[in-house]
Amino acid sequence: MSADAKKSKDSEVPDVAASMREFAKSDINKTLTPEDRLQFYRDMLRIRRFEERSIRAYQQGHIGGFLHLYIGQEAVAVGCVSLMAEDDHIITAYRDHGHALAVGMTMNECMAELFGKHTGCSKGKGGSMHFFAPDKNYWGGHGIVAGQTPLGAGIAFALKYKKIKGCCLCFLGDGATNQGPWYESLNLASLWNLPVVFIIENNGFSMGTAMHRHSTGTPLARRAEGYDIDWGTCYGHDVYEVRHNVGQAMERAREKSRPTVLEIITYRYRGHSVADADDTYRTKQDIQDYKDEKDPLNLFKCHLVEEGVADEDALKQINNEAKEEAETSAQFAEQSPFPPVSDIQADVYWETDNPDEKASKGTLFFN
Amino acid sequence: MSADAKKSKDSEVPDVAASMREFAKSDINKTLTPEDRLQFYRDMLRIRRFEERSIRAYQQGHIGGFLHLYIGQEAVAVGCVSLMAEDDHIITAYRDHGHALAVGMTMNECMAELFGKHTGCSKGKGGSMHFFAPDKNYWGGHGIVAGQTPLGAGIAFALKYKKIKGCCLCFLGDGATNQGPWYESLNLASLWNLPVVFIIENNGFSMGTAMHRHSTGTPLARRAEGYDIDWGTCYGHDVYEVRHNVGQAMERAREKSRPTVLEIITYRYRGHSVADADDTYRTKQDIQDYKDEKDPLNLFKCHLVEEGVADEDALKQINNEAKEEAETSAQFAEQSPFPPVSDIQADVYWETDNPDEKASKGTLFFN
Amino acid sequence: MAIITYRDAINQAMAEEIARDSDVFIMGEEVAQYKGAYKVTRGLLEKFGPERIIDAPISEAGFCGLGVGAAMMGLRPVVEFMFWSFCYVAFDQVINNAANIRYMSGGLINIPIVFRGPGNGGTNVGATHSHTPENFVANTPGLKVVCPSTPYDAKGLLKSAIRDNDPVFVMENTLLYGNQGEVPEDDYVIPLGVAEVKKEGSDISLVAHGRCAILCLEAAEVLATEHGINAEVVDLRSIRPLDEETILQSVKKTNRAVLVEENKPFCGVGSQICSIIQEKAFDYLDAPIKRVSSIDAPQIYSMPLEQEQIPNIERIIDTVLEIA
Amino acid sequence: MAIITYRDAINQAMAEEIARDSDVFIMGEEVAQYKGAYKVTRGLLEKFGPERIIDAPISEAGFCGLGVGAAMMGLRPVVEFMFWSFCYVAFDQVINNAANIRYMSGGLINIPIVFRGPGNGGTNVGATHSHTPENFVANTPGLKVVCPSTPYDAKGLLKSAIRDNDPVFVMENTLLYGNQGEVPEDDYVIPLGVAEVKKEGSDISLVAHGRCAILCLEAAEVLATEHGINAEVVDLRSIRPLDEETILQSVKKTNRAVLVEENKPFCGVGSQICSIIQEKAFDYLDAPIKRVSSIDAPQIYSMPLEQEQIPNIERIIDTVLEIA
Ligand SMILES: Cc1ncc(C[n+]2csc(CCOP(=O)(O)OP(=O)(O)O)c2C)c(N)n1
Ligand SMILES: Cc1ncc(C[n+]2csc(CCOP(=O)(O)OP(=O)(O)O)c2C)c(N)n1
Ligand SMILES: [Mg+2]
Ligand SMILES: [Mg+2]
Repeated sequence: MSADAKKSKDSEVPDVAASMREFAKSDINKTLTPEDRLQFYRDMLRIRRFEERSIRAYQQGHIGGFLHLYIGQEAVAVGCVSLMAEDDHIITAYRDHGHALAVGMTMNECMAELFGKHTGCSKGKGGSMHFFAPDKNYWGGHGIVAGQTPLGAGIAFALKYKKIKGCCLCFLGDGATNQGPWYESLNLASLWNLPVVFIIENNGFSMGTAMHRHSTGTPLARRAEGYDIDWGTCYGHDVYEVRHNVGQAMERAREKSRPTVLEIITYRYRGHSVADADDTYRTKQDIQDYKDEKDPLNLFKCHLVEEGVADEDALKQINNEAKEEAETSAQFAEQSPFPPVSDIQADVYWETDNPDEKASKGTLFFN
Repeated sequence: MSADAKKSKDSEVPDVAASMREFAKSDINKTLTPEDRLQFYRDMLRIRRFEERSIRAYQQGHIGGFLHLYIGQEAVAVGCVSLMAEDDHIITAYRDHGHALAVGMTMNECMAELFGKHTGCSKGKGGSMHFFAPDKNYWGGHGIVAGQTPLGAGIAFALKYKKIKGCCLCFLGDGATNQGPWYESLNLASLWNLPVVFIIENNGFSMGTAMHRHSTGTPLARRAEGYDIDWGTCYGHDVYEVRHNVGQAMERAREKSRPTVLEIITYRYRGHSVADADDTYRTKQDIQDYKDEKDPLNLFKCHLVEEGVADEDALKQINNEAKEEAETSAQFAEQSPFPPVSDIQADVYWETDNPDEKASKGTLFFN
Repeated sequence: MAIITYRDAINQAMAEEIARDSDVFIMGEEVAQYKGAYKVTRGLLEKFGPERIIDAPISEAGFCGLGVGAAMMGLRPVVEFMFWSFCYVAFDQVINNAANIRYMSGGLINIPIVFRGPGNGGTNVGATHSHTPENFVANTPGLKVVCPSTPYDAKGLLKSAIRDNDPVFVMENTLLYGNQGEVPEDDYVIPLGVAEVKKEGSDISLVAHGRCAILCLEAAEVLATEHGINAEVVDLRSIRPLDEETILQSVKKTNRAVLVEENKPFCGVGSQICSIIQEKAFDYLDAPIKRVSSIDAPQIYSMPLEQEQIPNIERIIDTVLEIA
Repeated sequence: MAIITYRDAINQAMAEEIARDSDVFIMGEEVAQYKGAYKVTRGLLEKFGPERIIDAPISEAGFCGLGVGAAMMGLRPVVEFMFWSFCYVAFDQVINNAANIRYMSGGLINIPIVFRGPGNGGTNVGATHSHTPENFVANTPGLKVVCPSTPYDAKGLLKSAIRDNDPVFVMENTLLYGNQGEVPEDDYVIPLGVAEVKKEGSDISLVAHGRCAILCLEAAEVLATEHGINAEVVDLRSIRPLDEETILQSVKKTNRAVLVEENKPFCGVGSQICSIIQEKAFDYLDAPIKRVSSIDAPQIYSMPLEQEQIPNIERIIDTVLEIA
């Protein structure tokens, strides 16, 4: 490798630990307490251990359908959600377990949902792709690629309509940036000055298609420019860096009621869904390289030790707790009952679920 | 008005006649023969006289539904179509009479189509919004806003697939730029290197909505940048200027198989459809101002006289011919028969129209 | 009672509901400054201002989805399609997101949204502009759909739709906008799912919705005077929920039914009504149930032919005569 | 004859047609390098190269419309939906453009395109991923739709679809991909619009398409052995064109019919078949026509419940017993 090429490679991949130390000092991060930082670590670990446990459950046949894992991307959801205040809202696509746990959904209700149990967050009706917790301002979990992006604009619209000074974080993948409804949402968000932050979690692939094979123009976030929307890119392995960048966008949304498109470079370790092989589009070594260099959990762990926030033992303890919590959730899910068959037609209409206030007459179901 | 403001206004609206003289000298225009130039004038006039006649027919109740008039925009279609060679193709939206006449469809078949007659270009089945002439590489005439843009990419795809060195001109309006399918088409066109030229005919309004009320980010063509697509803007009152800019884009398409987005600033004189009042979004004076300054026919007529290509009398003669042709077409249309009722179910399937080669069995129609 | 147009009845329903509930707002193309492509929203911008009456760009997927998102947050959007034909560019948002989110959240989220606009042919706007998707919508559990035929019904049903906590699709008809009828000035609602026998009869049941109900009334006149046939006309008004009871009662009385709709025939609403009648009133049927729908082809442009393609009085009468 | 899977039968059909006609190409998400989300296009990229087997971004409206445009120019695209559930983001292109352009051009333009992919539930993918839109498509004049149930039918129908000069929608089923059956190695086609009596019987007609035809065969076994009922199973194979003749012949023989489909009931394909049977074989019916469809709610995720929601053998049998 020539010196020049080497140099440019180095400048692309800066020393991650040093960069993390820098971002730790930025305005939004420097006031964090040790407990705050430990909480980030705990939140990221909980996502990873939960999903690892879910893989086992899938292999055991307790979970069906798709299981899109977030492993590798944890710092993104945790960093973003850590910035949410009471009036901020969040919505994402089908790779939604990380965001769900980050907003405070319990492992029990999430695992039970994956098992299709009545105790699940959606009573077993939504499944892996469709988690919801409106009480935590978490609006899903959406299975149609980019279908959530107009919804995200709508949540921001509602905040503005109600004169509430909050914002909406709306996540989408790199592959999702090729869907028209997102562009329509961008124009609406800019035209109507909506407080929405579109976060592209660019993990490099749309299923088995590498970014350069599905999209033209990099960075993807640059497409926002044509709508006069502020945009930026950052890395997603460092929870501090995520907070630094997303924090500014959220500020812009809340204070100026202007949208932002932020592209966060990240990586997923598993197949697109758990059962998918990834041998057609990358090598095991590719994945290992990322893990070695940029694993968000590992990097943050080293950082915490280095900073003296906690010692290895304390961190191991957090790890053990997360594992245990995941294991317990699997037991909870397994022991929970399936919904009764009569439940198939519940929750379709508000009206049939609230018979006392029902205003319509006639047949709503046709079996 | 301050001197400064005056100056900037002047620089925005340069001396149109001088500009026209300049563009007349550009590579693509300087070799034009006098007869070529007269033909442009004739083609523009034919569009205007045809549509003026159609308004009368509409008022007389011979034409129903919508009638979206192209009057004011004639230099765009005529300039573009004048550049088309044998392997070039064209597709547009519902404001499609201008393009139709420019490619060489007869006034008779067009007027008869507006009248819903059997002698119409689509046998009375398509109507004003849905003109087609595949033998002239004219692929419509499409009613759903921006719905033609993926089709345009597909025509370009077919050329490339068949290794034909042509291109596709795909027109859309300023309002249409807010439809998602167009963005999907842009990414596909860039990713697959398709020889397509997207021409935004920006007439300032999407129905009754002025551009700044429907779109963010100017110029609209700049949205192409996010896809690494070459783009540009130009004025549409000068057939030379149109040719100059579109010619370059067509060259790029044919030679490099790369797309372009070109925004052409133009103006429509009539309501969105013929029956629409435009008093909610502009004044009569606005329209008159444009006519006075930039009417494409008037400007070109003065230019031809100035250049000595023809004298007033010769041009009046062309005008009279166009008027007569339009009048004749109205008579033709009026005297033509409506399609027979049995025709309602013809042309639905290739198969039922070609019974000898029919391969399927069973019922295809359910009345 | 005042006599007003169908157009004004819809306008009144919206004005009253916007005034009543600060969460109700109108969004769509040309609804504010331009007063609506068919002037249905005339005067609303002046009365309620641009925060409640909102002009949208041509981005149906975008603003329909935006409406669903706003509804999740508790607002009550009334989204206008300039034509129902334009719902297909937004189809995922309107039939997938609006229909499924409540269910997939286990009932935690409600979607109190109304989508409304005209869906009909008969005005020579061709195949791309003449869709009548009430069957597609009603196929989709989670959604409700109504098709008013008179000014009175239009106002009463739209007000119910706006107050409903589920997504309701209101399908109007440009050919009805100018029709006049009695409409109370005071507040009233018509519950969804209640059909109306618009004319009593004993010999045959004509079951229809939207403008076809009006056609059936006219056909019934002719049947009575020229053929001595006393037809009953059941105006469904609401497709989902559906008033099966009224349909079945009528057929049990007349023992014959013709189902009339403007949609294309294959899997039209008439097919479902037919399926219900023959299942639940099998023994009462003295003749096969017949259907009248648009002639099965994309919508033709040519004016006199489109009049033949969509249901008309002659075709209704001819069909009745086949079985009565 | 070789015994191969439904998946491989589809693969063979495409490979043969691509080889036969240079205008045929495959386009869709993950169809090339990844070999298809369900590996249906396995090996085609290697055999035919990236100009014929084309990976598309997640832009269904874009690439479906692009396919229609290419078809106007005479190419014969075979466009894959990873799931039919994703057709709604492209719905305007697939049901409006593909269906209407021939008509609106007065027959000057043909659209020889195939849209194919799986459309079914039963795999716990929830409400957004379990749509079965054959009724929406078949409602639309200008379109054709087939739903093969066996490997033999899948290959023969897909080959016909690709050679057809009109837009054909081929709806497959992920639960059938692994099913095995005899499939000739040589070139054969099954004409669209020919139903198959997959089992002869005398007591009742079970009419179904796609995987439900297989369920009906299994139910017929049980009916024969446990209830002494000799059911005939009519596999429609093609929805539009529709083999009315075979349906009517069967019902005229058995005098009873149960119509089985996976769609939600309101305006499902069964409603249209019911309408046809009762109109054209009224006097032959000894009992009301019954229908079995998915339980009317958005698709549930929970595994055992989804099995209850979609049609199953028990529900088919119970329904037969109600009228036989
Ligand atoms: C409209 C639509 N088309 C296709 C799919 C199938 N699909 C699900 S996820 C996916 C890839 C999305 O990639 P990306 O947006 O990068 O998100 P990631 O999976 O990487 O998180 C595809 C093709 C879908 N769910 N919706
Ligand atoms: C999807 C869709 N939405 C709405 C319409 C109704 N409509 C027809 S033309 C038009 C305005 C289009 O404006 P623009 O693209 O600027 O073209 P122009 O009419 O100025 O030529 C609208 C809203 C439509 N035909 N299709
Ligand atoms: Mg990705
Ligand atoms: Mg315009």
